[in-house]
Amino acid sequence: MAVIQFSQAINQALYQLLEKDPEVFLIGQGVTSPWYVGGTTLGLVDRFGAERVFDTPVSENGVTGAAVGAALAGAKPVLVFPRLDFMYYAFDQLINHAANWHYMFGGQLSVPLTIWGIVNRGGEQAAQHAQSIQAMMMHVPGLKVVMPSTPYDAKGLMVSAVTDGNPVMYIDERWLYQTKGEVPEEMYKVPLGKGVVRREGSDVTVVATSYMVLEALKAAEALAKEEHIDVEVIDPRSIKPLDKQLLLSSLKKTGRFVVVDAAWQTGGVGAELSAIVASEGFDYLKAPVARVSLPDAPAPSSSVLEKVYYPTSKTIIKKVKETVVR
Amino acid sequence: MAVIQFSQAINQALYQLLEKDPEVFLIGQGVTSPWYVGGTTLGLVDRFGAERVFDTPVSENGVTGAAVGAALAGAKPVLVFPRLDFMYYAFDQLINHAANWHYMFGGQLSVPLTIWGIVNRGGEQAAQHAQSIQAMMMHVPGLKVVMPSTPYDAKGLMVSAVTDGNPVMYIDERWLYQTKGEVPEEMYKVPLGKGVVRREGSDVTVVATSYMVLEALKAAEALAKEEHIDVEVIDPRSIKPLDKQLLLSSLKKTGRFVVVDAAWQTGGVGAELSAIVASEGFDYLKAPVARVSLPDAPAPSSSVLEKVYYPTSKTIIKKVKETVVR
Amino acid sequence: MQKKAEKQRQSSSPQDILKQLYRTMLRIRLFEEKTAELVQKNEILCPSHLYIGQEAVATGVSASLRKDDYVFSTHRSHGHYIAKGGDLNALMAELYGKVTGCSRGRGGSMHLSSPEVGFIGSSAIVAGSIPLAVGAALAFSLRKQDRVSVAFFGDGAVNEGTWYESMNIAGLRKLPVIFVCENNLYSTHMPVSECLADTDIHRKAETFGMSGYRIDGNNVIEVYETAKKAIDAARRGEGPALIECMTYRWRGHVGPNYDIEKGLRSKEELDEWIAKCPIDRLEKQLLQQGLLTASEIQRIRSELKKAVDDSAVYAKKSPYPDEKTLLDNVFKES
Amino acid sequence: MQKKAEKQRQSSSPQDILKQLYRTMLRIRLFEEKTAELVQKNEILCPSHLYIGQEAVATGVSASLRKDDYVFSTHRSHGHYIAKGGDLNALMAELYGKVTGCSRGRGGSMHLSSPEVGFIGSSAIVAGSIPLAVGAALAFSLRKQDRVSVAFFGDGAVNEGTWYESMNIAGLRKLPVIFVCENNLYSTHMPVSECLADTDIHRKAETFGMSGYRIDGNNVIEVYETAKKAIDAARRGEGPALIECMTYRWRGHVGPNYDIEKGLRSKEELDEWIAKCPIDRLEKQLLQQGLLTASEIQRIRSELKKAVDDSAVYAKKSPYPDEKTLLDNVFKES
Ligand SMILES: Cc1ncc(C[n+]2csc(CCOP(=O)(O)OP(=O)(O)O)c2C)c(N)n1
Ligand SMILES: Cc1ncc(C[n+]2csc(CCOP(=O)(O)OP(=O)(O)O)c2C)c(N)n1
Ligand SMILES: [Mg+2]
Ligand SMILES: [Mg+2]
Repeated sequence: MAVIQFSQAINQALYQLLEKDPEVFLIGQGVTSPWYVGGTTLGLVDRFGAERVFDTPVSENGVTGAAVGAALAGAKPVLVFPRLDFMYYAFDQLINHAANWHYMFGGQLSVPLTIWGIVNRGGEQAAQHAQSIQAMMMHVPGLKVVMPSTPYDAKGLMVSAVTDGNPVMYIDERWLYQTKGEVPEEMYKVPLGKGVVRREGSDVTVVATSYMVLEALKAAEALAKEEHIDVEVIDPRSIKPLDKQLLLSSLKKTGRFVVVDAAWQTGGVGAELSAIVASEGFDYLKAPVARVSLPDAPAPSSSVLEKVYYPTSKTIIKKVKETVVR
Repeated sequence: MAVIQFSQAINQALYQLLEKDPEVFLIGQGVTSPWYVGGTTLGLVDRFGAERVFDTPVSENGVTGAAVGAALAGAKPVLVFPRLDFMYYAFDQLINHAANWHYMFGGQLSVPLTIWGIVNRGGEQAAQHAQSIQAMMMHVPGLKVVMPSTPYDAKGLMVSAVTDGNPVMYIDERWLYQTKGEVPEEMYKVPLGKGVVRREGSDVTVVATSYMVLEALKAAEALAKEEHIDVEVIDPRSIKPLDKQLLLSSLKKTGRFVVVDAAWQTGGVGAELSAIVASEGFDYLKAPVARVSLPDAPAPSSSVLEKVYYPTSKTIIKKVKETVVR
Repeated sequence: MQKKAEKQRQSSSPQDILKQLYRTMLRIRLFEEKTAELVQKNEILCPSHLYIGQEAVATGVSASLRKDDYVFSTHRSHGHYIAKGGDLNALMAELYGKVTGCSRGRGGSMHLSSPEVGFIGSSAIVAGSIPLAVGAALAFSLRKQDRVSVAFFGDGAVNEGTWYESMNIAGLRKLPVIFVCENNLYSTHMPVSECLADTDIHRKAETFGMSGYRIDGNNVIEVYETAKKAIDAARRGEGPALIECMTYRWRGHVGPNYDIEKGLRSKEELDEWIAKCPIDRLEKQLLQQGLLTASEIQRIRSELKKAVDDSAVYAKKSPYPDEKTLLDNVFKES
Repeated sequence: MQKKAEKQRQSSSPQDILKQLYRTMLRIRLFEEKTAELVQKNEILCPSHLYIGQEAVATGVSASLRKDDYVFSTHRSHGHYIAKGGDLNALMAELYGKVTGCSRGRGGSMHLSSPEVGFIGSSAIVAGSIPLAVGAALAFSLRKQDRVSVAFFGDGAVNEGTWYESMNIAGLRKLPVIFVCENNLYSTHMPVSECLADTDIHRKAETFGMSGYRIDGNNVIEVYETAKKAIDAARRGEGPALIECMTYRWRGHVGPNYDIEKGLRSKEELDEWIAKCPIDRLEKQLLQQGLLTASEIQRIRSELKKAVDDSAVYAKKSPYPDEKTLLDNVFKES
C-alpha cells in the first residue's frame, strides 16, 4: 500500500469523489489556490474544471447557505472553511438551516453536505486564527462530526461524509497534514460512529481526538517505558455519532479514564465523554475521570505563551500519572 | 417587600440602571414594542427617550458589533435578543470580538456589554424559535453566562451583568415571566458565580437551571411526599463562572447527582457539570450521575410532540428515582 | 388538479391566465380567512403569519414557474405554498400539527414544504432561505438545467447581511434566481423607514449587477408580467433579478388581529390598502371585460370555499404524530 | 512626539501638512521594510500582512483625526496604527511577541491596539471591526460628542454581510463614522472581479443614504482632502461617508514575498503600481515646490530609519510575557 501524507489522502478522496459522482463539487475559500488549504486541493481545478472546483467571495453565511441550497437540489457539495474561526459567520446556515431541514420537514428533504473545517492553530496566529469548536458542533442535533487523525481515516471519513446524505462536519488539523501513513489507492469508507483502539493497554483508557491522538500515543510510549503504565489509546474518529461501546468496553478493562481534546475545557468534547463515562460507565470507574484540554482562554500570540497554552504528550503524561496514582 | 412578576423585576432593574448611569442604553429588536419582549421594557422608552432605548433593524451581527463598539467606547449597552435562535447570526461578533477583546489586547480594553437572550420555547413554534444554547456560550472563554430563575435573581443578576465590565450573557425564559416573588425596591446585585440551595435535602443533589428549577422543586416535593426521597435542589444561577464548591459540598452530603438543563443533551451544560462531579467529586459519588435534558433533536411543532420533547417534573422524578435506587 | 393547472398555464390564452390568477389569489384569501377564524377559535395553535392582502405577489410570480422550479419562503408562507401548487389539506393539517401535514406536523405554519411541486421549504429566520434559493440555482446552473429558483422574502430581510451576500453571489455567477421582495412597509412593528437608510430596495440590485424592478404588488398582472420577463431571462441563462413588490398585510404581524388596537399603524393606512385589494381589482377587470360573469365568480368562490372548508375537516380528523416518532428523521438513514 | 504632531496638524499651514504626510508615509514604509527583513530572518514569527504601497491611505485619513477619534483596523494594520500615532517600539515588540508589545504579546501583528492614541484595535476577521467602528460612533452620537470613528478595511470586506449591515445602521442613524475601503484589487489570491458582482464599491454608498467617493489611494493629498471633508462633515453631525481608495499592495497577501512566483498576478501589474509609489510621488512634489531639499529628505529618512532600527533593538531585548500570566485578562477584574 502506498504511504502518503495526510493532505494527499484528502486530495485523493476528493479526486475520487469528484470523478465518481457528477453531483459532487468543491467550494470554498482557497480551493483553487496552490497553498491556501495546505495542498489538499492541488490539481483538482485543473482536472475537474472551474465549474466543479471553485473559490468564493468571503461571504461565509451566504456561501454556506448556497451550499445547503445546492444540496437540497440534489448536489453533494464539499464546503471548505480554511479555519474554523471563520465559521461563526455561518452558524445560522449551519445550525438553523442545514442541521434542521431534514427533521423540520418530516424527513422529506435532506442536506447531503460536507462541511470541511480546518483547525490551523499555533504559529503566533492568536485568538481569531486558532480555534477548535467541535464541541459546539457536537451539541447540534442534525450535525455529524468527524475528526480523522491518520491519512487512512482522512480519506475514508471524507468518502463517508460526502456519501452520507446528511450534513457532516469534517474537522481536521493542519498539524496532521505532513504526517504519513498507508492509504489504499481505491475508494473506501471509514464508517461514521466507529472508533478504533490505537494502542492496547490495561491500566488507563486515554481517548484522544484528531492531532492529540499522536500526542497520546507518544505519551503512552513514554509512560510504558518510564513508568510501567500501560495506556490504552482510543481514537473515536467520529465524535457524533460516538462509539460509546468502544469507550465503555475499554473502561471496563482499565477502570481509568482520561480524555484529551485540544479545545477549551469548559463545555468541551471532554465534558461530554466524561459525562457518558460517569453515568454509563460508573461501575467500572476506579478513579476520577480527567480531562486534558485547552485552558479557558483565547489563544495568545506570543510563542512563549502558545507553548503553555497548547497541551502536548507531557500534559497527557502528567494527567495519566495523577489518575493512575489513585 | 413587594411581590412582583419576573418580567417586572427585569423592568425594574433596567429602569434603575438607566436612571443611575447615563452610559447604560438598551438596544435590540422589540425594546420599544409593548409586547415583543414580554412586557419587560414597558415604559422605558417613554421615561428615558428614544436616544437610550431603541429598536434596531434585523441585522443581528451588525447590531451586536455596534453594541460591542459602543462598549469599547465606554458605554454599557444592554443588547436584547428576543430569541436565542436569532443569535447565531451574531456569533462572530459575540465570540471572535466581544469575548476576545479584553484578552487579545493584553487587558487594555474591555467590553462592558450585557447580551440578554430570551428563551421562548413551546407554543408550536418549532425548531427555529425554541432554542436554548447556553452550552455554546459557556464554552467560550471571555463570556460569562447567567440564568436567573426567580424575580429576585432576575433583577439582581441584571444589575450585576450590566455593571460587571465584561460581556455577560443574561439568559432567561419566557416561561418564567409570569412567576412572582419578592423583590426589593432598591437596586442590588446578585453576585456572578454564586449559586444557591433552593431546597435542602440529604438523598440526592439536583442541580437545575432557569425554569427547570421550578420543575425540580415540584419534583422534590412529590418525591418527598410519595417516595420519601429527600432532594436537595441547587440553582447555580450563573453557569459561568460556576459555583463549583456549592455543587461539591452538596454532593458530599448526598452522594448522588442529577443535573437538569432544558437544552440538548450532547455537549450540554449537564455534560460539563457531570464532568466536574466525575473528576472533582468522584470520591463522594455513590451512584452514576444522571442528566435530564432535551433529546438530541430539533424542536418539533406539533404540541403532541412538544409534550414529550420538553422535560418536566415527571422526567426529573423518574431520573431521581433511578439514581436513588442504586 | 395541480397537473391540470400546470398544463393550463403552459398552453394558455391571456384570458385563461387571468382567470387562473384570480382563482389562485382567491384560494389563498379564502384559506387565510379560514385560518384566521381557526386561530381565533384556538383550533390552530401554532403562530400563523397571514398573507391576506399580499396574494398578488405569490400568485403573479408562481404563474410562470414550472413544477421543477424551486421556491423558498419565509415565516409568512401559506400564500407561496398555495401558489406553487401545494395541497390545501396537507397545509391545513400542518397548521393543526397533524401527521398528515405537509411537514408531518414537525414544522407548523412557518415551515411548510412540498417537494413534489418544487416548494422546498420556508425558514422562519429572517433572510434565512434566501441563500438556499441561490444554492438551488447554483446546482441548476452547474448541471446546465433551465430551471429557476425563487426566493420570496419581506422588506425586513433586506436588513440582514445574508441578503446582500446572496445578491452578490447570484450576480457574480449570473445564477437563475429571482429575488422577490414583498415590501409590505413593516418588519414586525418597525416601519421600513426605521430599518433602512434608503428604502428604495429595488435600486440596490444594480450594485450587484442585476436588474431591479419596483412594481405595484397589488396588481397581479403587473407582477405576472414582470416576473415572467425575469424568469424567462433567468431560464435563458441571463442571470438573476430583484423584483420589489409594494404591498401590504392587512392583519398584524402574526395572528388574525389588525395591529390597529396596539397603535402600531393607523386605521386610515389600513383602509387605504384594503381599498387596493388585489382580488377585488382583478375581479372588477374580469367582470368588465366579460371574462367572467357574476354567477361564474359566485361558483368559483363557493367551489374554493368548499375546498378550504374540506381542508379544515380533513385536518381536524387527521391523527396527531405518534409520540414514538419524536426522534425519527434527525438524520437521514442511508 | 505624538503630542507635537497633533498640535502641528491642528494649526498647520498647507506646507507643514504636506511635510507631515510625507514623514508619516515614510515612517510606515521604513517600518514595513524592516518588518519584511525581520520576517525573512525568522526574527518575527507571527504572520505579518505588510502595508507597503498603501501608505497614502492610512496617512491621508489619519491626518484629520484627533487623538480622541477612534480607529479600527484589520489584519493589515501596521500602517493604520502608525498613522494614528501608535508607538513604534511597542509595535515592533508586539511583532516579536514581547510583553512590551502594544498588546502585551497577546495579539501579534493582526491585533494591535493603542487606546491612548485612539487606536482601538484590529480584527483579523474580514469585516469584523467595521460594526465596532459603527458602535463607537453610536456611543459618540448618543453622548453628543463631536468625535469621529473610522473603519479601515479592504475590498474583501465588501463581500461580507456585516459590511452592508454596518453601512445601513450608520446611514440610518447618521452616525459619525467614516468607512475607508482600501481597494487593493485582491482579497488574498482572489481578484476583486471574482468576488464582487459590481466592483464599483463606492457606488453602494448611495443605496445607504451616504456619500461615496472613489479616489486615487496613492495620492496622499487627494486622500487627505477627501477624508478631511468627510471627517469634518461627520463631526458636524452630517453623517457617515464611504471612501474607496484605489491602491495596491506590493508584497503578497501575507509575508515579505511578492506573489509573482506563485502566479497569482503579473510582474507587469506589480511594476505599474510600483511606478505609482505614493511616497515617491509626494517626494517629487515636495522637491519641485521647494518645500524640502534633497538633503532635508536625506535627514528625515535617516532619522526615521534610526527610529525603526531602534524599535527592532528595543523589541529584541524586551522580555517575553511570563508564562504565569497566560490566564490573566480573560475577564476584567472588577
Ligand atoms: C434572524 C431573525 N431575527 C428576528 C426575527 C423575528 N422576526 C420574525 S418576522 C420579522 C420581520 C420580518 O419582516 P419582513 O421580512 O418584512 O416580513 P413580513 O413579516 O413583513 O412579511 C422578524 C424581525 C426572526 N424571525 N429571525
Ligand atoms: C471571516 C474571514 N474569512 C476569511 C479570512 C481569511 N482572509 C484573511 S485576509 C483575507 C482577504 C482580505 O482581503 P481584503 O479585505 O481586500 O484585505 P487585504 O488583505 O487586501 O488588505 C481573507 C479572505 C478571514 N481572516 N476572515
Ligand atoms: Mg415586511
Ligand atoms: Mg484587498
